[in-house]
Amino acid sequence: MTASMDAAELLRCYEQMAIIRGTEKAAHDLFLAGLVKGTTHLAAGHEAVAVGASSALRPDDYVFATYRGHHHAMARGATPAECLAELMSKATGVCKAKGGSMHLTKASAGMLGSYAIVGAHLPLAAGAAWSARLRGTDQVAVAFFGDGATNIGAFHEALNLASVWSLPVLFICENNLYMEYTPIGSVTAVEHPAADRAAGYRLPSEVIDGNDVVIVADAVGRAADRARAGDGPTVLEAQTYRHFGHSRTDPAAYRPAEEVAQWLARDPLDVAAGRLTELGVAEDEITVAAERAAKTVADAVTEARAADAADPAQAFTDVWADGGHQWRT
Amino acid sequence: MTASMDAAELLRCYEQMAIIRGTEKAAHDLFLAGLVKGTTHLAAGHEAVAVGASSALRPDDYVFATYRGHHHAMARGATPAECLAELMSKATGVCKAKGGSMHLTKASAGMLGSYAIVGAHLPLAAGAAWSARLRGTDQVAVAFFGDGATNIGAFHEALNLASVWSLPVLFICENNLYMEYTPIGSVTAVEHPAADRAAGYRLPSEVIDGNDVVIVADAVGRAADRARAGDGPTVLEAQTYRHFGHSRTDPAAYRPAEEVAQWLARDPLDVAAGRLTELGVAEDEITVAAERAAKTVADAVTEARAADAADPAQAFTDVWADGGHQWRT
Amino acid sequence: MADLITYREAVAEGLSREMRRDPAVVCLGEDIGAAGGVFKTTVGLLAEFGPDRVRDTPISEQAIVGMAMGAAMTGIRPVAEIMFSDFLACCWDYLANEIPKMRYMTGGQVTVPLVIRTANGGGLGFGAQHSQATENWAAAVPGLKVVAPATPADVVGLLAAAVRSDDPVVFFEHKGLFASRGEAPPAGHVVPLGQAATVRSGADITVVALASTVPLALAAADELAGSGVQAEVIDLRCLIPLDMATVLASVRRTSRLLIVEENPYQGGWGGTVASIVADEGFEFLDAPVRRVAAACVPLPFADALEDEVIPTVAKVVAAMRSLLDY
Amino acid sequence: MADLITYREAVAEGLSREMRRDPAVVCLGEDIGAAGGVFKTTVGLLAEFGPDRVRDTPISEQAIVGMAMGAAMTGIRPVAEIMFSDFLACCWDYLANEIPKMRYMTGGQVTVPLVIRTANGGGLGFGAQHSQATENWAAAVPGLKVVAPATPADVVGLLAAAVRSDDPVVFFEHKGLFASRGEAPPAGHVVPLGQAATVRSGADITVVALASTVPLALAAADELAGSGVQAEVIDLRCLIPLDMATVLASVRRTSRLLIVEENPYQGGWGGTVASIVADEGFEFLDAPVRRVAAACVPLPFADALEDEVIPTVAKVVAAMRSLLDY
Ligand SMILES: Cc1ncc(C[n+]2csc(CCOP(=O)(O)OP(=O)(O)O)c2C)c(N)n1
Ligand SMILES: Cc1ncc(C[n+]2csc(CCOP(=O)(O)OP(=O)(O)O)c2C)c(N)n1
Ligand SMILES: [Mg+2]
Ligand SMILES: [Mg+2]
Repeated sequence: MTASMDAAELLRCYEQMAIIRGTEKAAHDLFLAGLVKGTTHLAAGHEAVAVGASSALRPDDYVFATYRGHHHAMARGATPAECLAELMSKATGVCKAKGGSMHLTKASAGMLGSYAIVGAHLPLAAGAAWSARLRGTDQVAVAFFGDGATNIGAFHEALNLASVWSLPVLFICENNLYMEYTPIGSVTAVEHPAADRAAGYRLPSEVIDGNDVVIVADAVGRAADRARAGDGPTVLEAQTYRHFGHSRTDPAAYRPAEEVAQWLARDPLDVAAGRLTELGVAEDEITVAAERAAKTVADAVTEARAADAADPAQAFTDVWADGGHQWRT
Repeated sequence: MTASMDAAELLRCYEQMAIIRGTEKAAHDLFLAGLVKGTTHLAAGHEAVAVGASSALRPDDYVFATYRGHHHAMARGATPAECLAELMSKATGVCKAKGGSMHLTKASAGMLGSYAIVGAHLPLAAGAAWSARLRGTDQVAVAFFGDGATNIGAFHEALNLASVWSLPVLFICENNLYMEYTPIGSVTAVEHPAADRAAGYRLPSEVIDGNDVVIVADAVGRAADRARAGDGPTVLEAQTYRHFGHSRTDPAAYRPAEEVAQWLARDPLDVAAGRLTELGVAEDEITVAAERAAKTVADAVTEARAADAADPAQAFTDVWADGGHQWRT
Repeated sequence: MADLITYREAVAEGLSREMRRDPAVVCLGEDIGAAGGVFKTTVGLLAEFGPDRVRDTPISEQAIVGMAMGAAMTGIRPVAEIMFSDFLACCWDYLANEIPKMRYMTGGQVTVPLVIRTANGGGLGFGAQHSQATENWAAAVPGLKVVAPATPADVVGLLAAAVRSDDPVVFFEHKGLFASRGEAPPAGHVVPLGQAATVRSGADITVVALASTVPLALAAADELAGSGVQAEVIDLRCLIPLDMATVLASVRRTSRLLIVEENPYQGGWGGTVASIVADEGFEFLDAPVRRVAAACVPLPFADALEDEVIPTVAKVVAAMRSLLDY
Repeated sequence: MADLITYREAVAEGLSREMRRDPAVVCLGEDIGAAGGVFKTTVGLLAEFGPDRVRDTPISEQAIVGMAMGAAMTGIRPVAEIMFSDFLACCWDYLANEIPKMRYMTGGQVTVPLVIRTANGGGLGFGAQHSQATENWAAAVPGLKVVAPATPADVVGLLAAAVRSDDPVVFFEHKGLFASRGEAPPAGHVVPLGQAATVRSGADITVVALASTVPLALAAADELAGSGVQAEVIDLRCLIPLDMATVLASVRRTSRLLIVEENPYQGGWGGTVASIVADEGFEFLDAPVRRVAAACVPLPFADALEDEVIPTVAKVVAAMRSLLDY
C-alpha cells in the first residue's frame, strides 16, 4: 500500500500540472497563430489523472494513452519543448513531426504511445503486462482511455483476457462525461461506463475523483501494488472534465453552462493548491512553483519556435527497423 | 407470459427434435459415404434450444444462428431434404449449394442465416429488431450463439447498443462448455459467460436447462413477451452439450468420459419423452412420432440423393440484386 | 449560372432528398444527430427527420455497421456513417465477410440494401490513423459497390443511386473536398453507379482519376495545355462497378495512360486498372502505363512531409511529361 | 534423397526451431496448445515449451493481435495465430492502423517484431467465410511484410526469417498445401524475406505465382513442355518486400508475362505486379500482360462451383497458350 503523498511530492505534482496546463495553453495560442497544424485535443482539466498516476508509478512501468495524451506524455517525462516542437512540425519534435498531437510518444520514459483509434490500445497495455510477466520483471502497464472507449469491442476483449491471465495491467478510464459531442450517458447502458463493467470480467473497480491528484495517486498506487503482487488487473474510473471542446474546432456548445461552471470550480490545480495549503505549505511557495512552471513553458515555446522545420526527407525513414522504406526491388 | 406447452405441442416438439437428430445422423453417414464435402458442425444434443425457442416464437420473428445451425434451420421450417441437398452440393440445396452446412438460411421462414464468423451476427439480430421497431411491427429478433462468442468484441457492442435502444431482441447462448477444443472456463473471467455479463449492459438474464424443450420454450416465451411489450432485450444462457466433436474431424478426446456420459444421460429427446409420459401420453404415441420422424428423414435422404448436382454456372449468379456478378464494363 | 453548394452541404442535401423520398431510409452513426456530424455533413437531418431516423450511436463501429446490415435485410434502407475511413478497419469483418457475401451465400434469398458513408483521404495533417485513402480496401471485396465522388453534384447524384441500390454501397467522401464548391444539382438528380465521367477531352494522353485526384489531374492538364498538350481526364466516380469501357476507349484514342490515385502504390486501385489496360488495351499503348500513387509509407503528420507522400499537381505534371516525351 | 515432411509439419518444425533458439519467442492463439492447432500446425509445442510460451486464448482476435503488439513493443517476439485468414477482418484495425504505423508515427522510437500466422486460401469447400485468399489485404498496407510460402522447406526458412525480423510479418500458410510433402530443410535453414525463387527456368514465357498457385503454374508448365514450350516459373515467396528485380529480369528474357494468383482479380496482388511491369518493363513485352486470378465473386461451397472461381491448371494452361499464340 503506497502512502499518501507528502507536501514536497504534492508541490512537485502541482508544478507538473501547471507546466502541462501552460504548455497546452501555449499550443492553443500557437495554433491560433497558425504555427500548429492539423488537430489538437487538449487535456486541460485532466491533468490530475496523468500526474497523479505518474507519481504512483515507477519509471520502468508502461503507459498507453489516447489522442488526448499531452498530459500523459509530459507527466511521464516528455519535455514541453519536444511536445510543442512536434505540434509545430519541427525536426526536434518528440516523434520527428511524423506523429503529431494525437500520437505523442516517449518510449524512453515508458510512455509507449498515444493512440487515435478509440480503444485500440487496451489490448496493447495487456500485452505489455504479459511481456513483463514473461520477462520476469514486476513492471505494470497502464491504459488510459476515455468513457467512450468502454463501448467498443477491444475494451471487452482486453479486460476479459487480462483478467483470465491475471496480468499486471491497470485500466484507467478518464470519464469526462462526453465522447466528441455526445454525452456518454446517452449511449451507455450503465451509469459508470468502466466501473460498472468490471464485474463482468471479475475485476475490482473504483470510481474516483479524477481532479484530485492525491486521490488518483493513492488509487493508482493501490492498484499497482495489487498488480505487482500478482493479483491481476484493476479498473479505475476517474471522474473529470475537459475545460475546452473535444478538439480545436469544437466550441462545446452542447455542454450546459452550469455543468461547465461547476467543473471549472473543481480545477485540479486549485484542488491541489488547497491541499498544499492544508498541509501548511506557504502561499508564496505555491506561487513560486507556478512561476517556475510559467518559465519552463515560456522557455519551451522559445526553444520550439527556434527549432528547424522537419526535413521533408524524413517522410521516407522509419517505416522499417532498418530505418528505410523500401518495399520492392 | 406464454403458458407452458400442452401435450400435443410437446409431442410435436419431440418429433421435430427427432427429425433434426435423424437428419444430422444421415448427414454424418453421407459424409462417411463421401457424399457430403467440406465441414459440418453437428448440433446433436442442442435440439431442445432450437425447437423450444421456435415453439415460443412467431412465424414472423427473426432468427440468426451460427455455423452450428442445422437445428435452427430445421426448427424454423427448412426441410430436411433441402438441408441435406445443400450439404450434398445439390441444385435443390436450401442455398443452391453456395452456402453449405455453415450457412444454412431459410429467409422465407424468418431464419435469416447461419454465420461462420463467431459473434458477427449479434449486431445483425439487434439491427433486425431495430428494423421491426422502425416498421412498427412487434416482431422480435433472436441471436443464438455459442459460449465462445461471449469473449469477442461484437458481443459487447451488440448488447450495449441493444440495451440502450431497448430493442426487441433476445440473446440466447448455447453454452456447451467448449469452444472448438478448449473449455470455455479456461478463457473466460466469469462462470456464466453470457449471463454473468448481462448486468454490465443492464439487461435481465437467466441460466436455463437447454436440454429441456419445455423450460427453453417458457424462458424464450417470457423474454419474447418482454421484448414485444417494449421492455427490451434479455440474455438467456442455455446449458447444453454437443454429442459429437466440434466438427467432423474432431473425435473430442479432450472431453472427460464421465462428463460425456452424464450429458448423454440427459439427452433432450429422453427428457422430452419423460415429460410426455408424465403428461400421460401413451408410450406407443411417442414411438409412432419417432417412427414418423425416421420416415421423414429417410424420405429426405432419398429426395436429396435423387436431386441434380448444382450447376457450376451458379457460381456466377446472386452476387448482385440483379442476379448477376458483373463488376466492370 | 446555377447556385453553388459545397461538397459538405451536398452530402446533407443528398441524404435529405432520399429521406424525404423514402421513409425506409434511416441514418445512424457517431455524433450525426444533434452535432450534425463531425464534418457537418448531416446538419439539419435530425431537425427534419427526428431521432428515430437520425440516430447517434456509441463508439461501436461493429454494432453500427452490423445493425445496419440486419436492418437492411429486413426492410429498412440504412445509411451508416463511419466517421473516418481508417475506422472501417474496426468493422472490417462486416465489410469483408458479412455484407458482401450474404446474398451469394444464401443463393439469393437475402438482399442487403445499405450505404456506408465515410470520410476518406489525406492532405489535412491528421496523421497516420486519420488520413488514409482506403477505397482500395473495399474495391478488393467482391460484393461491395464502391463510390467516391469528386464534385458536389456527383455527391448528390451518386448518393441517390447508392441509397436506391439494392446492393451494398461503400460511399467515400473525401475530407479534402468538403470545402470545395460546385453547381447545385437539379431536383431528382441521379447519377447511375458505374459510369465514369470524361471531365476533360483531349487526344494526347488519358489521365484516370478519382475523388481528390480529379482536381489534381485537371490542374495538371491545364498546366500542360499551355505547352499545347491536350489531355483527357476521366473521373471514374466508382471503383465497383468499374467503367473500363470508357477508359479503354479513351486509351485507344490517346495511346497513353496515367493513373492518379491517393492509395499507396502497393495494392492501390490503379493496379487493377493498369493490369486491365496492359492486357485488353495492350495494342493501343505507345508508352508505358504509369501510376502516380501515394508513397508506400504511413501518412506523416507534418504537412511538408505529407506532401512528399500523396499525389500533387507537380507529380502529375511530371508523370504526364514523362509519358508524352516517351 | 533427404527425408520428406509435410507443409503442415514444417510449420511446427519452423516454430520449434525458433523457440529453441530464442526464449523471447512465444506463441498465442485459439486452440494452439493442447489441441495442437485446428490444422495441427502447432503439434508438440505445448509439450516442449510449456503453457507460458504456448498460450490458448479466448475467441478474441483483437486481443490476440493487440496483445502480441504490446508484447512485441516491450521485448518479446510473439507469434500470434489467427486461425483462418478471413478472420484477419476481425482484428483488421491492428494490421492496418496500429502494427504497421507505430514505428513510423513515433519517429522510430518503437519496433514491433511480431509474426501473425494464418491459414489462407480456398479449394477445400469451406465456403465464403473460410476460404478467402487475403494476402492482398495485407500487401496493401505500408509497414507490413507479407510472406506466403509454397513448400515445406520455405515454410521453415521463411518462418525463421519472419521471427527474426524486427519488422511485423504476416505469414500466410495455405490450407490447400498443408498435406503436401517436400524435402526437410537442413538445420539453421533461413530464407531471406524478399527473394523470389525461380522454380523452373525457361525462355518462352514468365509465370509469376505465389503459394497455392506455384504448383498450378508448374503443372501447367510441364503440360506445355510437351508442346515444346519452355516456361519460367517464379515463386514470389513474399509480396512485401516484392522482388520485382527477378520478375523484370525474367520478362526481359521471355517477353511474356502471366500472373497466377488466388486473390480476386479486383484488387488482387497481381495488379500491382502487372502495373510495375507495364511501366518499367513495357519495352520487354511482346504480348499483353495477363492475370489468372479468382473470379470476382464470394467463394461458393460446392466444389464444382468453387473450381469455377479459383485458378486451376486448365485455366493457367489456356492463358499461357493465349499469350504464346499472341
Ligand atoms: C474507433 C474509433 N471510432 C471513432 C473515433 C472518432 N473519435 C475520436 S475521439 C472520439 C470520442 C472519444 O470519447 P472518449 O472515449 O470519451 O474520450 P475523450 O475524447 O472524451 O477523451 C471519437 C468518437 C475514433 N478515433 N476511433
Ligand atoms: C472470429 C472467429 N474466430 C475463430 C473462429 C473459429 N471457430 C469456429 S467455431 C469456434 C468455436 C466456437 O465456440 P462456441 O462459440 O462455444 O460455439 P460452439 O462451436 O461450441 O457451438 C471457433 C474458435 C471463427 N469462426 N470466427
Ligand atoms: Mg470522454
Ligand atoms: Mg461452445
